[in-house]
Amino acid sequence: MSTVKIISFGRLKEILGPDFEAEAENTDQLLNQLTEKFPQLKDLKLGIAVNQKIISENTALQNNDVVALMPPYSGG
Amino acid sequence: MSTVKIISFGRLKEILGPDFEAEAENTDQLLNQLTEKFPQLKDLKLGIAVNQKIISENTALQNNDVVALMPPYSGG
Amino acid sequence: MSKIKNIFQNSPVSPLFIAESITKHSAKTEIGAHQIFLGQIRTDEIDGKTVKAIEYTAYEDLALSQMAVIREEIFSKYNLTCMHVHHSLGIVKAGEICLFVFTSSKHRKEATLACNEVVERIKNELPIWGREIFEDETHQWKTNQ
Amino acid sequence: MSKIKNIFQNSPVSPLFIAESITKHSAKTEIGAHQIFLGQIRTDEIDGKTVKAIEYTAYEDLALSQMAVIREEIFSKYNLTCMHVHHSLGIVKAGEICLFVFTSSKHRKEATLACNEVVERIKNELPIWGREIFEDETHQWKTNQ
Repeated sequence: MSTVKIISFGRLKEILGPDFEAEAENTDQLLNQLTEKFPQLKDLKLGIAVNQKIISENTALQNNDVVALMPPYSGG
Repeated sequence: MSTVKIISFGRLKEILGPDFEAEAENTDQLLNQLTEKFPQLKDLKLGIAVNQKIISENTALQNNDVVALMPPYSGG
Repeated sequence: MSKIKNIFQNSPVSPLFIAESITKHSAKTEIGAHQIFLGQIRTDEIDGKTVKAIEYTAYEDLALSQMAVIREEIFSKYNLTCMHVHHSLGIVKAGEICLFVFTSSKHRKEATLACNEVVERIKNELPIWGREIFEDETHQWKTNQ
Repeated sequence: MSKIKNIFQNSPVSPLFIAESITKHSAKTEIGAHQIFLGQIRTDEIDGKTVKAIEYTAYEDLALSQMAVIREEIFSKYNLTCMHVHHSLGIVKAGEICLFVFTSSKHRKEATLACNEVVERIKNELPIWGREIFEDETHQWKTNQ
């Protein structure tokens, strides 16, 4: 188990609130935990970055990793 | 025979000088006259407008028509 | 590693800033063509409610490193003299400008294609979010088409 | 008949004029995208001589009626909010701006495509001529590629 920091943006920040810590071995496990706690996440498209690197597959987490949860971009 | 006004632009104005009058029945005849007087015209690409209407074929001329001789455009 | 340039500012992009940016290029006399894109906030009407502003937030560090990658790829693809990008954060009101993309090149084609591609990539690849604020102070999250 | 708008001015296009033109559009809150093209005079080097300015002349009446046709065709092809064109006549020095094309639309694509097409058509279809003046005061006639 690693302790990681969760940050979120846009619509997801409205749901998840301020940054917080969570414990998980990998990103899939983390997402499952979060979806249990925040069922609204199920219906949302969401991208993940670990330590500012966007990931597309399940990724192992280390202590102090920063996991960013990002809804679809809408800049410009 | 019609008496027409010749105006020219760009490189052609350097060759033909200020506006002048000429007599011709049609644009082909006019161009032949001008090429005899200004042999440099032979080597130049040139567009013609009669009374501000661009023409692509031999066109009959009326008295007081304005014939514009225009080298390829280079605006912008 | 490419140098990270900031593209964010906590205010709308002012026309005067754009003018100053253009003026700075008059010394670069190898430039023949400038292409500028400006994004302006629209008073969209959604279900009878009118957008009066958009509040932008971003994952700034990630956005800036993504932008550095885009910059590098654009410069290796197009023969540009220079390229400038400015995106507002915070509240930008209807009629104000939130995005300014400015590309310059010797001949027109390069600046034009590059400008278009940069705008496209900014909208698709930068972690920036717009919150559309209606006149009754309710909001919805903007989605890019 | 379409209304004939003048596009010519006997001076370079100033960045401040561009800023004012942008500012005027802030009241048009249906606009989401502006595309701007600027042509700037380059110090091209030709056979060891450097261009220091271009002197533009035009067959003004014909150019303005051609431009009216282009305007009408562009507005019927693209869903634009507005379009502005300014071209300098007389001497424009290296680093100064001789052409300003400004299109605006609700969504980006229309303004972008229209701007590009208008610039292309201006260069190909308007009877305007540039005389490239070298630093030694000799000249040659500009040709568009």
